[in-house]
Amino acid sequence: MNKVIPLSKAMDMVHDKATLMVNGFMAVKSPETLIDSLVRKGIRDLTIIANDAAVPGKGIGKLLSAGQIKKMIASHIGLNPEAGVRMNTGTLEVDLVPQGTLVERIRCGGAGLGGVLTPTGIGTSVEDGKRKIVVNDQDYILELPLRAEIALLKGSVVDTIGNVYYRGTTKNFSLVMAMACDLVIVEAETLVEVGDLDPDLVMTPSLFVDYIVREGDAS
Amino acid sequence: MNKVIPLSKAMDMVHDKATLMVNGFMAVKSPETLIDSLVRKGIRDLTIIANDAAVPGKGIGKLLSAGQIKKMIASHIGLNPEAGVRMNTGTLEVDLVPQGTLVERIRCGGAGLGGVLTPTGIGTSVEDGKRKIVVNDQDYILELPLRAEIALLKGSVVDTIGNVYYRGTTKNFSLVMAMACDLVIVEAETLVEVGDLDPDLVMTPSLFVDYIVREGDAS
Amino acid sequence: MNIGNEKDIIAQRVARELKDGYVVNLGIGLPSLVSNFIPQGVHITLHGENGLLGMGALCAPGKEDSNVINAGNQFVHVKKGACFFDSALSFAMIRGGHIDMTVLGALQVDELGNIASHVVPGKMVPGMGGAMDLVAGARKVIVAMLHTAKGTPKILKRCTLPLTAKGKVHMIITEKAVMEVTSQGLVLTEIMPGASLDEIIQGTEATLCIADNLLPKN
Amino acid sequence: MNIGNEKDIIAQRVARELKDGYVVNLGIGLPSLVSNFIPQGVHITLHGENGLLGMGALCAPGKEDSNVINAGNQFVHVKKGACFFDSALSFAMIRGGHIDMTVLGALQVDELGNIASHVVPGKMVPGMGGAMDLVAGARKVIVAMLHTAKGTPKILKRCTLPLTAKGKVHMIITEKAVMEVTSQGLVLTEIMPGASLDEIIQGTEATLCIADNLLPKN
Repeated sequence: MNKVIPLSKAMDMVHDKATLMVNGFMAVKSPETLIDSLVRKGIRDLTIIANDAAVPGKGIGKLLSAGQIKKMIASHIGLNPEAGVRMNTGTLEVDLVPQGTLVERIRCGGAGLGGVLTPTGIGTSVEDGKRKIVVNDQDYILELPLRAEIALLKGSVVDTIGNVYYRGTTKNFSLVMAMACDLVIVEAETLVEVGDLDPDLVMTPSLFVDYIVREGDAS
Repeated sequence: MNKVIPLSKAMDMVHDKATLMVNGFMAVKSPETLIDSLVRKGIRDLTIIANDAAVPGKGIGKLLSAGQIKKMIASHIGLNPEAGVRMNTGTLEVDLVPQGTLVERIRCGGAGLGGVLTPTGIGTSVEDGKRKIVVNDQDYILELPLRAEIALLKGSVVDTIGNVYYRGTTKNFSLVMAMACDLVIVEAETLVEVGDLDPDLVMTPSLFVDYIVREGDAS
Repeated sequence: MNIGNEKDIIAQRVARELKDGYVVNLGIGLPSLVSNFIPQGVHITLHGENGLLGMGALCAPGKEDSNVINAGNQFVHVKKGACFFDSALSFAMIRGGHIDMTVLGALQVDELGNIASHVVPGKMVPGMGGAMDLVAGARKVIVAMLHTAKGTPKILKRCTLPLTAKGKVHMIITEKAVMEVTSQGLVLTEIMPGASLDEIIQGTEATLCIADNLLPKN
Repeated sequence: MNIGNEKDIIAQRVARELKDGYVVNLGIGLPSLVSNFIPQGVHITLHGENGLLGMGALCAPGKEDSNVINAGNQFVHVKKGACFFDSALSFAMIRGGHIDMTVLGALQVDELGNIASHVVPGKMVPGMGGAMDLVAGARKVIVAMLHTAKGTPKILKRCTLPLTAKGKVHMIITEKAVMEVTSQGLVLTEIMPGASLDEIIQGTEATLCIADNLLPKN
């Protein structure tokens, strides 16, 4: 089952007001081909779940500059000054989540778990509006699952049925995001044939991936 | 920091009544050298946390045959008839936990999480004595973290500072167990120098591992 | 008809529920036979909860890789495109609804889709292994089993043995019948070759609704 | 003394808290300077919360691997024995107590070990990133910062800005002083070279207990 499709066909699946998860840490190896296409098509009112707001001109920073993002759920937006400006002027809604909590919430969403108890944020405003649960005399916050409609992920090496390998520090949120979205589109930096990826090296197993687009596809 | 020690020194750390986590699924690649030594030394009244009771003559099956296990926390003991007999005659206490819940509980124990909400076991006796929590109108069981004093793990390729790679289906509980014990001893099937393991292939990062013993060490 | 035959017949009928592209987890025993009857043109991927996607055939003696077993402790080959992972990820797949279908045996099933498959108190307490997660999380749960235990019904109004999951079974396939679990109860959708409606009703404690489009048409 | 010098002096003092074998996560800015002053004979391993253990030096231009950055978005080398992992495992390390020490800056710290480091409402809202998890989970939390913000005390009786963590700071190191957070409050354990007890007390809103073994001995 070859999951490789042209960029244009992948883009037909992304619509205004969609909720997207996008991998990358400060945009290191984000799916730039997919993002560039979103910018060209002018898809609007997106909710983006990502570790951070990237930097201007890179990754989701491009969507932010183009005013296509309505809401961000992220752990950090400080390295993209545009995000702060838009937030302060009320054109961007931002939901800030501790990084370790964000990754666990997404993991819960993908793993069929109803939530997770974390000590992170106890005694801070992160608690607000959340249930607190005591286990062994320690306070924890009940953090709830997070899912999205579509994941746009960059993969370092991808085989045609969707097994993905991520090099170096490009793993970050990729593994959990691939589990937590109804539709998963992976942009392949390098595309290989089935069987060319060592079964022990696969980080996102093929069953999580719906479609693959080649990096640089201009269709 | 070379973490390789002689078997005898590793065994000095394991005492009667210790709680141990042991990797392996039906004893595929369990730490047999460490287990054989436990049998020879006659360490008693152990509590063993493992996926299963292995099979007679393999892995923790050896400890079971020798009557060294007081209690097992596992998902399955059916492929080791001795476990059932000992349980029924009251010489072995068994706490059965669904496999997916067992791995999440151990992960919580290692990851500093206070617990996790799972739908597994709702409406069954697995619920008994546990808190139930409703999220989005669905019932979940609050499952609590599980830790142990000592992990005995078999690794396929181990470097001398404790980075571990597990081949094929020998990963099973290894990754979570390495996080959830005060002391982690890895038995290396193949021991390599620092730098010989590709940083992208490491499955248990070195910071989780305290000591390494060579497979077949007879010291 | 001997039991071997019956099991093959059940497995063959279960296999017709497979759809192209499915990821499937087959239980030990009868369910594992399903892989012998995959229909032409249907490509499925087998999941092993011990950490394997893309499971292949059992290994002939001497051909084993000592690092690769299935969840039933048998040495298996892996197919091209397979991958290995740890139990945390494996059960994330299962619980998270990423497995399209699971097939497993049962001691009892009932009108509410409850299943008892893992324990007979005081007699057989092997543990639930991965079964509770599979039944709770797979998108479609098929129970494949002999219709009765030596004449004693296994398809009941209410299970009497400790439950493995509550209301999670979608379909029951035996050597006599195919049944679907609906909000109205059990619906008989097919009478298997050689069986009769009478013997099905007699061998079933549960109340059966008869599907309008019952196969074969009487 | 210019600020560059002061930051180096703080980093150098922090570095003396490092013990052989420690796994350490250094925050962005001043804390990252600590790696320039690791004492002879002390081997530590640097953790990057973006998924890297065994971080090395920053890459010179042209020497970058586009796949390897630190948590501050700088290209870095990795040391022999390093490894990469995803954010779930990285924060399991942090939250699970597997990081021996973290060093970070702060806007405010107080007598209870509370820290405010991630937000000035209405002015600066960059987000907490990994800081909340690091402060909650690391075995030893050291705040490394200038003693005051242009003369305004940052070491307070109670933080006034939104907290990043409650009661999690173990030690505060500034260009003027070293303080430990105890159940009795802040204990001044060292006066830094060139500073005086008077100016420390004046630049600190929090009540300071003076350690019996205060260094240097007056």
